[in-house]
Amino acid sequence: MNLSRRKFFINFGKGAGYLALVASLPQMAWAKWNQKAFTATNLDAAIKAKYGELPIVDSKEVNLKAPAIAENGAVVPVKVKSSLADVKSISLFVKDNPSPLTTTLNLGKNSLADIQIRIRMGKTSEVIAIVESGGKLHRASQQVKVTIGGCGG
Amino acid sequence: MRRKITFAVLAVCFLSLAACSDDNNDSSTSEPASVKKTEAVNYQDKVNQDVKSFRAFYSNKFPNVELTEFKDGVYAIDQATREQWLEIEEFPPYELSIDEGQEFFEAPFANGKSYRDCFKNVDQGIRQNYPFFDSASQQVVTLELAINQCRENNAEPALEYGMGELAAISAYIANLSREKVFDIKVPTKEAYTAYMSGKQFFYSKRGQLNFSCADCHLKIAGSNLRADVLSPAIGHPTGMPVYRSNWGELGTIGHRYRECNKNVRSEPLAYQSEAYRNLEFYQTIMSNGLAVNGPSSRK
Amino acid sequence: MATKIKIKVKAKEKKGIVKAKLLVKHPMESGMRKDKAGQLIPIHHLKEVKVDYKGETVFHGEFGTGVSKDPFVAFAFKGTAGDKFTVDAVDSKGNTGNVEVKIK
Amino acid sequence: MKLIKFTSIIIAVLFANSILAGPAEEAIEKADKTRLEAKARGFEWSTTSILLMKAKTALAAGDNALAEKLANQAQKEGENAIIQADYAQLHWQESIPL
Repeated sequence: MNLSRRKFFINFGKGAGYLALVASLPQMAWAKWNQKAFTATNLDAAIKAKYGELPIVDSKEVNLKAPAIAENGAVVPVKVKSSLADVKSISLFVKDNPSPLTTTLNLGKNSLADIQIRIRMGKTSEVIAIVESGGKLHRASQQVKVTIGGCGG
Repeated sequence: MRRKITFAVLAVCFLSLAACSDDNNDSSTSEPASVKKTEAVNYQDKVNQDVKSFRAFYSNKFPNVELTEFKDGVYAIDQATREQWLEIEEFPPYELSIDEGQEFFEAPFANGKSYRDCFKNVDQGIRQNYPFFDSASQQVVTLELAINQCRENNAEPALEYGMGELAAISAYIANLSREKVFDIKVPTKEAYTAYMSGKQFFYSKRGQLNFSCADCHLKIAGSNLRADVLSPAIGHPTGMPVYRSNWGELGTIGHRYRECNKNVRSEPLAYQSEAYRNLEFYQTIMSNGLAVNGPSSRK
Repeated sequence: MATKIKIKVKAKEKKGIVKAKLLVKHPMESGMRKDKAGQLIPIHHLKEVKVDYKGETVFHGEFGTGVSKDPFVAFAFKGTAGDKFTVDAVDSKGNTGNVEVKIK
Repeated sequence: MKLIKFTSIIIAVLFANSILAGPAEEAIEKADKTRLEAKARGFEWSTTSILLMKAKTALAAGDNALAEKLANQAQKEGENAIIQADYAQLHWQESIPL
């Protein structure tokens, strides 16, 4: 973990040095933030870092709702619902973001697979929701267009 | 030396050209005829006429939008983005600012008094009464100006206009005034002069891009400017202050004016400058009859 | 210099399902943005939010810089009106915040 | 108003003559005066001060030709802004489509 963290900062060059200091501050006991997955720079690496070799299937039981055209790439409302049983986690990836993994939402056994979040998108991209359930990854994706603003209307 | 002479000659040429063009157009009215009238003039009537034709313009342009719906800004006329906006309004980021604003509002000044001593009816809603023409000081008083006047009267330093604490206090006050309807009056000749100055600003082209407020937000409201749908000017002031995702923060109407000016490559004026206050006065009057729905969220 | 993270929560129960909406005040600096002087603003983002109800973690969000400024997240779990749950947050600088919420 | 404008430019030119400055410096000074005149009218373009800043940088770097060119651009912008202000003052009511 420490190694990969260091590597990441080296990759990001100077100026990030003191960030390493910040990042190495003592974390809360329950923290399990997946450094490697969040800093991966392409989709496949991010999914692999997050979920290892779990098989991925496209699923109609994952309902991803995102706008076809984002009003503002800085705030894109996304909803994910699933009828799958025993959902452990829901992750959202933006394929063409510098770091594709935006969030992983881990659920408990009394939770419902019904989440909403607002994410950032640097440019037009595919948005992928991955629902972890029954030892498999269930995927849904949608293209979200991000336009370059004029004056904010 | 030769160059300097050339400059001078050029300058003279340029001036005479400008003079020529002025002469050619002198036949048009150079100032509002109404200002010259005697005391018998009912300024409110004149303003009401303006309001009526201003609205008629938008009603013709957007026949399916009820007048009162214009308070939602661009989302009143753009269904595609309205849905995303409604989702954000479910739990808008400005709610955190309202809470902050309340804390600031209730914190006592060093002299033991507080904002409440200046804004006694805050709980009943006061946002809809601003801006107004203050006959004592002979100027337009906006809510933001009044907040800072309150501070100064209590020996507190003025807050920065634009963003931050002042915007948060403004948001708290606006939130307590929701659903209250704007009905700003123009009772006197002096108030009418301020109103006309705001109107003139609204219709004056400026900046390198040579756009007036009216060019974008009246004439071609609803059209796309690059990726943005231009919002109608009616309903602009109702949702202030505004949390813009572009800013990632809450800001006052003055902040938006400055940004708009920059967008047309015009050097922004100072916060709460007379010109901006008069513009806010004019714009709010054009939105009379609409309800307070600030603070609001916009892209 | 740890600052407390501000969290605002709305939670309503309907037919045994609690729908919770959460708003966190956070700049979510990506580490790629520059300030006016052209200097990179250091990365600073919300990292995790944990929600505990009756001794069980019903929600545990991990967030990267791809989440919008002032993060918003909504989730749902089985619960009862009048009960309370806790929300704990931590960011990349080690700042924390917590709040106890009563279900309406 | 025109008289003031005229006088100020003449003064600017005379003043510039008197201090034995190079053409680039004069051009910068003149353009800055025009810019301030536009600013006083509330019509300054946001691009003008950037041009002037670049002109000053070029001057400091010894590129007088570039400095002068940029200053002249700034001057033109200032003049246009003043024309814009004059025009708005006289004709703003004509652009009311109501």
